[in-house]
Amino acid sequence: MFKISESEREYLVGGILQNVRNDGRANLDFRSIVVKTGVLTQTHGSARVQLANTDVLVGIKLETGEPEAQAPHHGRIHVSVECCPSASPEFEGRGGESLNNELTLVIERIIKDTSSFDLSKFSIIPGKLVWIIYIDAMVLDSGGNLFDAISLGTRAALHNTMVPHVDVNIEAEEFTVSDDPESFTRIDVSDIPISVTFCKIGSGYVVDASIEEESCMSVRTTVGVNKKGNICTLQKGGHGSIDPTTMYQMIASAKKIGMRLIEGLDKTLHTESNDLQSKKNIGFFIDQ
Amino acid sequence: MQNGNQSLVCPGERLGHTDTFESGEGTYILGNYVHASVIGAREETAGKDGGKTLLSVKKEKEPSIVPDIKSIVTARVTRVNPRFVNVSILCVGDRVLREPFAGMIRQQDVRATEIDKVEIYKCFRPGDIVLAEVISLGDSRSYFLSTAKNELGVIFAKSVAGATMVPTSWESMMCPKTKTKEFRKVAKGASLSSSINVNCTTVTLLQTKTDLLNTTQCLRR
Amino acid sequence: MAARRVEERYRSNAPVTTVRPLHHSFLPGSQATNLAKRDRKRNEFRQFFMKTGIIGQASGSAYLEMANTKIICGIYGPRQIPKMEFSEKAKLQCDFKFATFAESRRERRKYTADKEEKEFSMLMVQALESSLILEKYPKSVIDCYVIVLENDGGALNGAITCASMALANAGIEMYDLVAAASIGLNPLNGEILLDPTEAEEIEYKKGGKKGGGVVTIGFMPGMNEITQIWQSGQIPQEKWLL
Amino acid sequence: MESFRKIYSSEFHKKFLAHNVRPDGRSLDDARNTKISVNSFGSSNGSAFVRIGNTHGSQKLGGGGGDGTSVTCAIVAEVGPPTDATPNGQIIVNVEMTPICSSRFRTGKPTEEAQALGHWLNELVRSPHHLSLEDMKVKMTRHEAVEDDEEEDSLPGMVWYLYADVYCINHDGSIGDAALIALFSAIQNVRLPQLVVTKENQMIAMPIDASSGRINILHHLVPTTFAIIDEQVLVDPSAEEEELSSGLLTIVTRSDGSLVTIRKSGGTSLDDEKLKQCMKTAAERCKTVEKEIKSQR
Repeated sequence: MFKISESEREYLVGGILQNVRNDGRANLDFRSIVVKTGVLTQTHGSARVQLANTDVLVGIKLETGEPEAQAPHHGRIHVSVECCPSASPEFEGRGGESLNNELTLVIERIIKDTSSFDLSKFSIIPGKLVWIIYIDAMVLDSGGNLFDAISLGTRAALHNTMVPHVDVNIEAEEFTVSDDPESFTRIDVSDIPISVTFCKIGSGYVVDASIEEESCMSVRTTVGVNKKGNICTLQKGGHGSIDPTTMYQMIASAKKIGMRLIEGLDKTLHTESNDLQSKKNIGFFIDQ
Repeated sequence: MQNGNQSLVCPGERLGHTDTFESGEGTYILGNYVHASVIGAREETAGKDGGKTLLSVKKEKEPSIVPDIKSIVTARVTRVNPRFVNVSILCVGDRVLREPFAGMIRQQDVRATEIDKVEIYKCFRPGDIVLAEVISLGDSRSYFLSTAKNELGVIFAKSVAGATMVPTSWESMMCPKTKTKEFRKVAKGASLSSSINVNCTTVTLLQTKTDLLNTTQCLRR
Repeated sequence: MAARRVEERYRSNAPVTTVRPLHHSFLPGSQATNLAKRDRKRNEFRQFFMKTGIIGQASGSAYLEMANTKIICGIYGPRQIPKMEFSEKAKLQCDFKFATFAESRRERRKYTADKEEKEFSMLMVQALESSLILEKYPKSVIDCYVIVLENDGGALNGAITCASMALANAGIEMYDLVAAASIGLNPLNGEILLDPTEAEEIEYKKGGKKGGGVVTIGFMPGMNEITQIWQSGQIPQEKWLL
Repeated sequence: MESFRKIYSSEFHKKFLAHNVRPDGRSLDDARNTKISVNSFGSSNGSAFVRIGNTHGSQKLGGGGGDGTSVTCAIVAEVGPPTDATPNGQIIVNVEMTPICSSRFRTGKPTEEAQALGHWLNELVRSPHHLSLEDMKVKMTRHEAVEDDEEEDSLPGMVWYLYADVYCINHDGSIGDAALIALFSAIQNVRLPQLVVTKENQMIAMPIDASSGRINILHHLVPTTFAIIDEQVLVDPSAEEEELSSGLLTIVTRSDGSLVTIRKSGGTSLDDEKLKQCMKTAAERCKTVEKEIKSQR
């Protein structure tokens, strides 16, 4: 568990009241975000997000399989988030397990919402065969605010995903997945939300908390926001409580910040995918 | 309930201003008000020398309790070794714990005098029932207990022959069957209190029994 | 996979793989009728029934029934922390479990906790912890066990309310009771409805043009503080400014 | 008083037993009341809730422990192909003694007690002498009747597998009695729906109506548990009494008065006279409980 001293804590809390944080940011400022797509060659889509020390890698893998009985016309999604035990001692053992579980379910809830992600487009033979989308996120290093980093990474990786073309012979119920790298379709990610996480520290709250700030927060609120500014998921963490007025304020600021983030992300992704067309290989370890 | 609905309060309920009231058992202070922290009947006790009135909430049923420093506990000895005995705490004061807590009486806490000459085997045996005081919350495993007072120590023990022993001095007990003496750190007045306890209980039991038989008969009719 | 194997090893199993037939609301064409059948006003709770002290073996217990949702909760403790470091205050542990037969619209739940149940356990700890005066019980743990015997919507909020009642019934000192409720946003007409049923929850979470989703809020009425908030599905921000 | 009960529990009980009375006011051959309510859970195909003891404000001394045993059993029907061993399907019983019912249990794998009880129930329920599963064929039809007549035959012959899960809510002794009563009450109320198969091969259960199938119970089984404490035999023991006892004896009798099985644990012996007495008590209890079960149809 990351721990800071009492005086450091007072310094942080005092600063937040004055709207100045220890790294010079205002309470509602994000750290600079580095997003790279197409970093893993063996996946159908991938992205790496860096938020100061936080480093998250998201890979998307596609497989064909049977649909769920309850939804025969829809593709399936599997989300799994794993925090590298080497990144932080708190990721080890049972503590890590519950954090992984929490992160997984937040991302799953964001993605599985039908209005953000249309799974009916992932049906190959209705009732028989669909795409199964595996979203695997790996936290390589933790510098606070994992939720937002992973949600940004997921959106970027899905944007980067290339769904191979499938030839179907309905009569014979046979199909072939095309192995031509040029024959693929992209996934529409415009409605996929991202999350904005607030931490209540003392009586104020901040966005994109660093690991020092997270260690003295009482409540963490993760708010999912989509392009239209709709609130797509809400999750409280931490062991404190929060008064309703602050809650509403958080939701209102989440909408503003989230929409700005999505705009920025989309712009970056757009230029990245244009770049991708020209230079094909971007190695994993090349340049920061 | 018997005090009527008027005085029944729920946790979080605001009971009075701190200017006029003081917080007692089952209450806490938040801001300038005394609030209830348990379900129960509101009780006011007039303060001494015209001080603030003490507000407390009397719980409806046996409250949950954990051993605290200075509380007198009843415990059963589970394991004995030369440096300490392990016990499991069964009661705190006169309240029964639903599940036992682990406690430990160390060699230096057995009696008040000649601490370094204490021989644990001459003080406790597994199975003994001990009256002890909590001296600290102890380590991660057990509470630290002490029997270094006259009225603390073994209150109930069975001899090798299996009979309940009677105290003969503060450091020995005798088996009524075989008349052999065994060493124990005996609590003063143990004989008295436990026999009275048993006698009282028997009387109550017999009374309740007749009551019960009457009721059952009534029910059958 | 490991969980699956444990399930099989310690329990009796059928000799073949079996399937549970789907609920009749999955019959093509019957989906739309799911939502229409609401027989109460939109700000009206279902009839509920509460009772405390039903489990004699536990220190505290409560039973909550909201129409067809039936939840039972037992509190054990404060009891000794098994093999753990010294702590100045009590630790609250919650264990949320659906009975295998609790839901009619999905396959049977497993005997061991799945991801969702683990998450609900964690959400319950977060919702209840700030309401308890944990400093009063050093070195101990308070165990809170919840079984949802039947889920017809509102399992999480019911579990939180039920557990808070059971904690009060156990005589554990607390700052305030926690009451939890859920609301749903109807994707078809954008209406906000109180206390949705399971069928409504499923439909709302599917969403539509006007959003759609379910929000659960845990609240301490005396302190005016939110202890838990949890949303699934999409809700426009304007709807939040009630 | 309560501390006395806790610390010297065997002495405490002996003082009562010497007068042929138990701490809760019952005499030695007095069983607690059994109350059954059925079909409480609409999400299952059949269910029952059984409470032994404390069905009316019973007299309690000292307040410690006992409050009556409660158990719930619900059955979910699933469909699968028949096998040689199970041509008519099967009932699969599992007993869940979760930590909610007693401080003795912790989360994790089921205790041996739960597994043993589950095994015992499975044996009883699968015996062909008590239940008949022969009418339990799955009735299936096609949704939106397909024109092709050959399609009609492609519906495979399936049988029902009934998962009966017994959840122990409060463990206050004689849990086996409560579990078996709950299991039979639940089986008695199982309704098996008609199935419809859609174009995508989804199997859909239709709402329950008059044509829904039932399970044919040939004989109701009623168990009675006895605890042996020293020389005395106590019928329907509470959890506290079970803990003090040197052995437990469960007698299962059938509605026609015949003996089904006897299960005895613990090393102490029991003489003929006492065993006969127990069997008589069990037969008497069988009649009252069976009436209660049948009234819940």
